[in-house]
Amino acid sequence: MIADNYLAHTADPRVRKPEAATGSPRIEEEIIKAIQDATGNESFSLKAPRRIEGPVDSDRLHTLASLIWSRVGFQHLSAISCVDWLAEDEFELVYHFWSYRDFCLVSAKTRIPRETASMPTVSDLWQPALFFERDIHEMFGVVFEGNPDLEKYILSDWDGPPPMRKDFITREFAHDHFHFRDYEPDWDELVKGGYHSNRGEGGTDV
Amino acid sequence: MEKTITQRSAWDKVLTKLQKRSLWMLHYCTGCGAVELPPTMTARFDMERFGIMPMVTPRQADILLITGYLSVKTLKRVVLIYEQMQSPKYVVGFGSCTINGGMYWNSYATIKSLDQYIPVEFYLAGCMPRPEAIIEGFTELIDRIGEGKANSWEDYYKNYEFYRKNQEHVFGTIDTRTDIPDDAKYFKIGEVEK
Amino acid sequence: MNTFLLLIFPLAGFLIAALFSAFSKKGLVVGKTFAFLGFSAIVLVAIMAKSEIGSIIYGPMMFGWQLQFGLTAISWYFALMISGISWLTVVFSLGALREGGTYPMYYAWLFAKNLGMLGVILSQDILAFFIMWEFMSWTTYFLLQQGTKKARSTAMGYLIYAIIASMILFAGIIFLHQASGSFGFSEIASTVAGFDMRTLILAAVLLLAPMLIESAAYPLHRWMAPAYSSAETGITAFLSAISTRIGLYGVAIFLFTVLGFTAMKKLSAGHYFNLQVVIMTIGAFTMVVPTFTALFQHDAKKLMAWHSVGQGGYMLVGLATATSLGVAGGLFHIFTYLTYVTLILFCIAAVEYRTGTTNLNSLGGLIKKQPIAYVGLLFGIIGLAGIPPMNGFVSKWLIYRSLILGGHPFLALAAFIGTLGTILSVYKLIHNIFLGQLPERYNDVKEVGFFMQLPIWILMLVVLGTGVFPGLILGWVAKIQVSLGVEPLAVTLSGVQASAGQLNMNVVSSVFGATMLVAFIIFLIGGRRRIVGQYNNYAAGHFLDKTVKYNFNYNFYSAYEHIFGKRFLNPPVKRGEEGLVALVERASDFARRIYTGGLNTYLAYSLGAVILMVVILKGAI
Amino acid sequence: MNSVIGLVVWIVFYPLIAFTVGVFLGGYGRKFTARVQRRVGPSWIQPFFDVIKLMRKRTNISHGYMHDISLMMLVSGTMLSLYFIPVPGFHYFSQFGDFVVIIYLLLIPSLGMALGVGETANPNGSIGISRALQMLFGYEVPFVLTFIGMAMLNGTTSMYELVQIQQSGGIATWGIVTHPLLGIAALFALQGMMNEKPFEVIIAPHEIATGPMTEMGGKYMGMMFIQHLINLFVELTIYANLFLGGAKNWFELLFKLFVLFTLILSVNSVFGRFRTDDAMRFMWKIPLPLAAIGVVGIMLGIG
Amino acid sequence: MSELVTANDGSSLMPGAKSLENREYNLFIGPNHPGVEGNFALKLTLEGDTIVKAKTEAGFLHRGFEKLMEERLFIQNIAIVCRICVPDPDPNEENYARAIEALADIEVPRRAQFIRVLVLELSRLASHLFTFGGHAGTIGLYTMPNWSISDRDRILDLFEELTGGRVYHIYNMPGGVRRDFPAGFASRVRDVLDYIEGRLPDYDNLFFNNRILRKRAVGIGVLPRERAMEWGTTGPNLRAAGFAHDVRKDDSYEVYNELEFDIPTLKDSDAYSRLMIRRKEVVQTIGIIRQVLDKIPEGPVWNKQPNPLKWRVPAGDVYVRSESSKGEYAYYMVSDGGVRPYRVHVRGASVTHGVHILENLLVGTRIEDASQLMFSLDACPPEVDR
Repeated sequence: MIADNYLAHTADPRVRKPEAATGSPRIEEEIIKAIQDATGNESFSLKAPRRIEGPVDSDRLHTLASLIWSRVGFQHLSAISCVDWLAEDEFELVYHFWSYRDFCLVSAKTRIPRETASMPTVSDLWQPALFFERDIHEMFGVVFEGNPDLEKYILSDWDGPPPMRKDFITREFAHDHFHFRDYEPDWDELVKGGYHSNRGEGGTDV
Repeated sequence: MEKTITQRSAWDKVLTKLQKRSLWMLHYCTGCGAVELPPTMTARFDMERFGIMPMVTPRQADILLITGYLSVKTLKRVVLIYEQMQSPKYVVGFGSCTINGGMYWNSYATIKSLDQYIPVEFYLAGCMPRPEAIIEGFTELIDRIGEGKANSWEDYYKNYEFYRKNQEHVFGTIDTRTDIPDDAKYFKIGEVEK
Repeated sequence: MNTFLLLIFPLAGFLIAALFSAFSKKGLVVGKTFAFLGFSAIVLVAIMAKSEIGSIIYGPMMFGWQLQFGLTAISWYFALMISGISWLTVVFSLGALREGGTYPMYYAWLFAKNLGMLGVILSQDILAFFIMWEFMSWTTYFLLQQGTKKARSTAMGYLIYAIIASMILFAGIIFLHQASGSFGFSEIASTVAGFDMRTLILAAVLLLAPMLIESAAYPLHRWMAPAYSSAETGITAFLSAISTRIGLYGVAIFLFTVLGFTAMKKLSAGHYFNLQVVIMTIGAFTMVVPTFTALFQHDAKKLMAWHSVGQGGYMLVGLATATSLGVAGGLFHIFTYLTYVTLILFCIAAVEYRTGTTNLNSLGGLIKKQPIAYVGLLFGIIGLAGIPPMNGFVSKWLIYRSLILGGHPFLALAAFIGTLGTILSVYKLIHNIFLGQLPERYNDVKEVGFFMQLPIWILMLVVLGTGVFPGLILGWVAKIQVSLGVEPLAVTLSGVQASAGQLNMNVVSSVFGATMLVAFIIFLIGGRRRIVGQYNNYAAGHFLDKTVKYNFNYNFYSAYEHIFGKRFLNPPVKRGEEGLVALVERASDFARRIYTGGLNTYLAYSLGAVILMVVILKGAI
Repeated sequence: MNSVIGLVVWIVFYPLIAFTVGVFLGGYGRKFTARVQRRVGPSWIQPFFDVIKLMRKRTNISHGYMHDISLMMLVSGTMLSLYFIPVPGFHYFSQFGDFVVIIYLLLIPSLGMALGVGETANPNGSIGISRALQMLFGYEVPFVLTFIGMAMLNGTTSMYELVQIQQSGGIATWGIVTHPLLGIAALFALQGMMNEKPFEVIIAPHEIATGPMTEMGGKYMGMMFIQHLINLFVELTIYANLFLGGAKNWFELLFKLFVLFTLILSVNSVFGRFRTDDAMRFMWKIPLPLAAIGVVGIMLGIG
Repeated sequence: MSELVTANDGSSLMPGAKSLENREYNLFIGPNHPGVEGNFALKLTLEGDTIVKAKTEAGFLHRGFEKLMEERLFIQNIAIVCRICVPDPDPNEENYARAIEALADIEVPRRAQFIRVLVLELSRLASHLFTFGGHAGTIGLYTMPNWSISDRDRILDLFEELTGGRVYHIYNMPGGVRRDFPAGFASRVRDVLDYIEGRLPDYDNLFFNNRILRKRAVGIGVLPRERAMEWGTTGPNLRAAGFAHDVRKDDSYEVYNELEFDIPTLKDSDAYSRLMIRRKEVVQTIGIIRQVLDKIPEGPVWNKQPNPLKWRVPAGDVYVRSESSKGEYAYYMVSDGGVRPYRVHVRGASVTHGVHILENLLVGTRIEDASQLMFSLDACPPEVDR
């Protein structure tokens, strides 16, 4: 099913549309209209050349995304970004979709509460979402329902809080956990006897 | 009982002179400094002139080059691999990040001072050190080995408790399957400090 | 007298043991003791019988012919091997057979099998040969059944071949009797000398084909590995070591005594095509094909069973060269093979005794738990691969030399390919059982007891001893050559003195020892070493523990699979044969329903049918 | 060999000579490859420094007694085959064992290595051994066939006699001249035997982390180095004796060895490695038919 | 042990011995292994020599760049973003600078744009030469790395002359580039380009047309076009699958739309075509650099910005993309109007190639080809880890 859709949308690679590559506003307006037709969402707007963005409700995102994917042809999920708006107590998830056909990027933004951060996955539509969602899960603690693999990956040896949250202060953590160099070494000793370890209190060099 | 530098026999000196001409470096790209190693190895700078070759497994390697920052996750592996290496072994800290954390001084993921966790023979400063600096460092190491001064590896056996404590502070207990204090007794390397 | 006892002792042993097993419910200890004493007696008798070489004992009259038994040089050689290996098997069984096992007639059939084999090699006429041959085949069948349930069906596979072989041999005997009017070897030989080409081909086929089937020569070799490997391991050792080699005894006797060189010379069409070359080619295929089948086995016993097929090829080729070097090689190879294959299978049995499996994919790392079995297996595989200083090397060297200098380069190449295949598969054997990672479940495995170790030690000694001093055995082989009418080999205690280059195993071994010493000194010069645990290992920076299976053993030689594809491992012949066995089984199933007896009952009927056939055919004689 | 003392001196010093030649060959190899790669390369006796370094390691780990013994088997097997190879001035042992013996003695190091590596319980090592043993089929089969051809032709399996026959007739009787097919086939096989690219599937650092050497460190690696260096001499000398007419004196021998080694190194330095099965396919497609044709030719010549 | 032994009935296998038969075993490639690019791990499950399951493990190079950037001034971050991708650092700097420029609406002088393109393309060239060496190394052809990496050093020398740094350049600033060409730089760039172009036939003879390379790389890790797009493949890997997508053309930035270059595509999408597409791109890149040198206008290279230490970037968010040597690179930057970026998300090119695509392609291939496959995808672990 997925493959069929891709085939339908995959233009012949050798037939390029030069006018599209230059990004004429006409195409972008068409896309906004197409999104509107397909999803009924009227909030998408042109932000910059080839950049369309708009807010989506978190519970409607998956529906919208699948409509965008299947009707308008945004086959490439460029990235999913997450922003921690601590003051508003919300996470903002930004889905960046790229259309190989229309050479245009759609950013769909959605907000979810920080405490019960949970989103349906889009990995059933875009396979790359597997990585992005796992990454956001690790770094922010957002749970993506339906993602088959949310195991720790990059931070597999980390047992602290999700580090990308704004309330995690990396500077304090580093000061608490790591030994910082004492900046008064005995340079004469170092030059003479070869550098061993600067062992702080009590340690003597060999 | 251990022979100090001055007590070395003439035979020992001769062999050390030969031995220092062969140094094998562990092929482990721990950090971004590793990108300067291929130029050092290959035609332009040609590390093999000094008998330095990259080696795959820790069993064969003499030099453990920590090429830049070490995340805690890598540090675990580095400790494992360091313990798997056969003494004498030399750790060379490469780049500012190994000395004081460099530009990652406030990162939650990287350690700030390599010599707290494994004994370091010397550091190469810079971000990142140029191939010339690496070669300079290696020739320095060769000289030190020839003079019998490059003995930092013994420090790990002698002060294992210290290193172990620091390691455990960062990542908890790991089982590297190498019993360092017992090895020190078995191979008669120094005295283990209580 | 001793020759006579050689037949009487096993017979008596068979009867007593059979009675015993019929009446005693819990008699394994008694049975073991009796078997040990009995086989010790047979060995003693066999050794003492040396002085009686050349004597003839007359047996009962049959079909108007008095059966003759007697010792010749070659039959004494075989008698010694048979009795020796039986004794070792029994000693091994003292430890290996467990109380409460289901071996109703284990020792009885072992005695019977001995009787059959000794009878074959002692028989001095073709009728006695046939009768004892039949007896041997049936006892083999019953012995094979002393294993798993699977053994019953595979034993049936053997039986099909055995019956075919018997039928052909029987036809051959009738044919030769018709032609010469006698059953004696010498009378037949003189008649054969006068045969024309076509008759000679018929005689050769009728006599040699059954022998080749029994010795599992290509392409009639497929029965052997499944049958032997499903038997109890001690029996596998015993059977693969000696039972099949009786076929080679037959080849030797018929080739040299009955058919003679004249036949070989006559049966030729050009320099590169004659009977000799045909047999040698069969031998070459037997060397190569089963060896490669062995390479892909996942069961240690099956792997060794395929090797016992493959090694037969060397003996066959050696015998068929009919040169001084080749025949000596073939005959010596029978002995060397017997020693190391028994050794290997005993070691496998020792592992099986403790771990309960011979599956190569589930074992591993047992060297730390069963070092003696490991060393035994090591000696065995070095012998099997034919690497100095073990005895296997000497026999293979003789065969190579004869092939190269006899102008058979491609046969020599085949022999070498067979050797390479052997090295590969035995390495897989030792690697998958003893080396690599030790699975956690085998942490409590211990070395086996004294009675199982004793044969391993003895055989290790023999394998090394006859390797360093091959003259011990080659001396007798040279005598056999004289009796067979082949120019004897110039043998010294330390090896072979031949015209174009000599072999001195004493020199090879002592230089090996010296260089080993040098290597040891180099080893000592280096720094101190420490033995570490198996998880202190390079894993590219990962931490190993018991949850990680870090051991490569399945599909060890996968490149061949990439080259030849999987069909290579499952050729159509095998499938056809499986079909045949299934058919016979179904038939026997049907028969069983009719006669309502067990399988043995059915067999008794078929035995009766064979006897009936003999009686009918008697009229023809 | 008219004096016992001379014999003893040879027996003692022959391995040392072979080792020294091996050191220079090894150093030359590294230097040559470096020059192809536009580098300066290490010292000429770099392998010697490596051996000294490895033997002087303070801590060595072993995985068990077989691991230790395997290294001894490795060194001793190579030294053993060395003794049976005739060189100018020394052919005492070659009368006690012919080429078949040498071929088999050359298997001792392989087997020893295989057993030791097996005990290290490292899959990289086991895969390496599996490849090494499979590769035996690749190169040993054509190599043995070429030898069988030479032996049949000259009616002897003794390497010393082969050398004598070729020496007596000058260049015209050299194996490579009289039977170029066999010589070329054996050259291919030699490339595989010496484990040089494109047949270097056993070490393959990027695939299996140097395979059999994975768990070898310190003196274990040192002994492997010693064996490797002696082996360079052994394998090149075997080829020189079989096809290049042996040598009258050591200068000639060394000249032949270095020329032969250069040939092998130049192929080595411009090719990657085959996969195991491709390497075997290549061996069966090119050298084996060449050798077979050569042998058939010899057979027809006789018959 | 006794419970395991059921050999009493003569059965050679214990009950359930089949289940004990474990055909699979684990093999680790990396992090300490030459067969991986950088500090990365492949955890393979093999059956014989065939991979039946592959897992990657990253994070060994994790430094928390995105977190660090939130703690630093906009200007400070320029020094660390280049560290995200080690062999090809410049797209990071350029993307970061461009994101700020988009947020703060800064005009970049045309000369600076041309210089940026020059730097980006030189970096791409260097990265490709590096990859050729790496790929050749995986099949054991060590002459190639010796040649190509030492040739790459000539480009690094150019960088050093232009920017002061061999590897990390810290050269792109918001508003332009840090400094103009030194005297005679353009001709030296041309010399290096001529040299590298002259070396390409040598590379072809040694490496690209090497029969052993073909034997080994053709048909390895085939990623059909549909599947490649499904998995989010980008950059050269996607073009090797026959789909002509290039951010430089499709979502053009800087002055790429003023330069003429082709997007080479290949059809087979195996390791060999992924290698060859980079070989073709080297030619294109050399052409682009020549055009830059021809067309570069005179003028300033940097629009002066206010005091960087107190510099506040207007609130807003922006998503900038570029084409690095590995594929699509993107920065999502959010500013809350403060002196530090509120959030920067880096989408490295290798996050798709190095993780799920690699894991999927590895299944069914053989251990011999694992590292070659990784190098052919040119997955760069630091991009994954950040």
